[in-house]
Amino acid sequence: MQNNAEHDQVNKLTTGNLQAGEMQQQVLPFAFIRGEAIVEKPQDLFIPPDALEIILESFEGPLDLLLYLIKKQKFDILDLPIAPITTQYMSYVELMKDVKLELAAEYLVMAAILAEIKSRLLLPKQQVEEDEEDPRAELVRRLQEYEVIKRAAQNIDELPRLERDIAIANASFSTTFTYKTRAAEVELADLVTALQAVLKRTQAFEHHHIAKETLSTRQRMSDILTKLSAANGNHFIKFESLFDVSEGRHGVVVTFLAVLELLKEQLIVCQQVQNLGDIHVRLKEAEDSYDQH
Amino acid sequence: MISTKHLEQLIEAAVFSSDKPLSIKKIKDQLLPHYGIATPQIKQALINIEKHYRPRGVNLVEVASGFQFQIKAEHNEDIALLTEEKPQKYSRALLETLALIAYKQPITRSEIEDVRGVAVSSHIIKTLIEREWIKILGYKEVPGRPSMYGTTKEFLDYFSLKSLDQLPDLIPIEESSIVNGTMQDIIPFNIKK
Amino acid sequence: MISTKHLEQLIEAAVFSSDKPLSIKKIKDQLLPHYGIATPQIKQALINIEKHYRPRGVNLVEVASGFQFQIKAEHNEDIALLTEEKPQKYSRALLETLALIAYKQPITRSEIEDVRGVAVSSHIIKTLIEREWIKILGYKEVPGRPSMYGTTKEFLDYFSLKSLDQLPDLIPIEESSIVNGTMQDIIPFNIKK
Repeated sequence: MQNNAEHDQVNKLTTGNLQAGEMQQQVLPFAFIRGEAIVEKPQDLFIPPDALEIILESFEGPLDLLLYLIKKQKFDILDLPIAPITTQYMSYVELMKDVKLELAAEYLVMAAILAEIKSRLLLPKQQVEEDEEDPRAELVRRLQEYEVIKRAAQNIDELPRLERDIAIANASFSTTFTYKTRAAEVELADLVTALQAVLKRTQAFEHHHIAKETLSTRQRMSDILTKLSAANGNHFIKFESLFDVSEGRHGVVVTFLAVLELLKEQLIVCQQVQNLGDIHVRLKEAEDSYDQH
Repeated sequence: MISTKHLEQLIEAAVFSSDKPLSIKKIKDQLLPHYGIATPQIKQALINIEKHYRPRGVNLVEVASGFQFQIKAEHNEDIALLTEEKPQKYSRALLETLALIAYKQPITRSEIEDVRGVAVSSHIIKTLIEREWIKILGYKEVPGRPSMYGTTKEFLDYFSLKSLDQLPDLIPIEESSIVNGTMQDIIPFNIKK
Repeated sequence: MISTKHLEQLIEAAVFSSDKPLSIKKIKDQLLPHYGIATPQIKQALINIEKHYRPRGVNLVEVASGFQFQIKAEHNEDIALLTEEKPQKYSRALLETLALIAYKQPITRSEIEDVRGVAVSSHIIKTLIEREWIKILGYKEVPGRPSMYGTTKEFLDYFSLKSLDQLPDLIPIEESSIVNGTMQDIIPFNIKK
């Protein structure tokens, strides 16, 4: 009866109403890693709600969740015990609701299917027509078909593939050979059309983000980054040297906005060693972020 | 005329220079149109080249759309140190969709959804089409005329496969990991592979 | 330790896999940091590889920034036939990626993906970098430190622009003639060429 402890856990999970406040004591009997590996957690381990969300999110849908439950309880799928499966399934769906996970309608459809099968199984035997199929058959067929594909997907993921496992060996023409592959030509209008197509599709941007003013700030941001990376990696350069007075007031403002934006995005570091001393600027390095912790 | 040695050199150089796998047809029609070389000679040259490179750091490999030189697998880990770009990871949803299209093609989106039990996002289909791993094979003669998808040669090339036959076998349904086999005769199964 | 043969294989594979010439320093520091190989050994390996390839279709050549495999000069003309095709066209995916980089730089790959709703393939980024239209401006301080891309001087030159300011303004989405059905702003921006 090695499953007793697990069953207890599951029972707790299914009978206990999982309000956020009780989460502290509530123990989840499993963890789900990379969609596959199932690791038993120590009983007293508290799983914070956002981790729980990740666990629940790792199910690819109702079939995946059902498969997990069946495996977890070592149920024989051919003798699918619909009652406990349904109860457990519903407890997970409740959990998903509790953590306000956007619950796909498919999960509720499956709940209805399970409930229907359960009710049909409860009917006295003689009332069921003789040639009627076991009401679980269709569900079992779907579960098995899904499992086959789930495994096939894992196999495909393990195949050696370009970029990750296979590198191509190439040789180039000698530099003295003038032949050059003709690269494709692009018209400026193509570029605009392309961007408008994206924007139309997504409508993700407000148009003012792409207004001219922002654009020149963005260009200035690029210029400053280029300047700083040309300044030998992590060397500082003088703040003033970023400005070009000949550009007039407008240019100075744009540069200043660009510096502020870069600081906000944590791409550069400004330093003033003494009060009223020179301000220096450099690219932010990887180590900088470690220092902060 | 062209000597066997010269022919091998030329084909070898051509395969190395091409960024896509090079087919025998392309070698014959585009590389050697002036030499009048027959296909068997090209094949023999490729065999010789393949043999020559076996003990070297790169190997001649045939994939779906032709021949290419690949870095010997055992060096991959070391070579990866030279590149910064991290390879992309693909979600389970995308891989399951791809698996269904690869194994059950031609297949429509709603057929994919039936098996997976969840909606397939347009994002996934778009990504697969843009990667040129899948394409529309035609339209199903049912209401709405939905697109039927199948995999491409580029898909096979990407996974270094010559044909769909080389995909790993699907597990037989009886080997489903969740079956204990105690009550096998309860439900009549007839599930097509 | 590593055998002479294995060392040669590895260096050969590395030079073949790199898109840029590979320097001895990079071989030593980035490819072989764990093997403790001295520079003279690397040089000897390169000499041996060079010798081996002399009678082959590609040769190991030292250029200013390191070593690379080049097609033997006598095959250049034949192989050029292979690449001489109709001028290619760039995919919509590439153009959209380029447009986003131009208008929204500095921008990371995942930000591009967020807007386009589709994964951006490494191939597209590589093509744009090879074309010298985009470059890496720096690395964003978020987990993974992704590259931030921006356009280059060459990009401006190609499109005959003096600065990014000269990129055409975009029509606001809601004013688009398609959305509100008026035709007055059918050509809403001036394209300078």
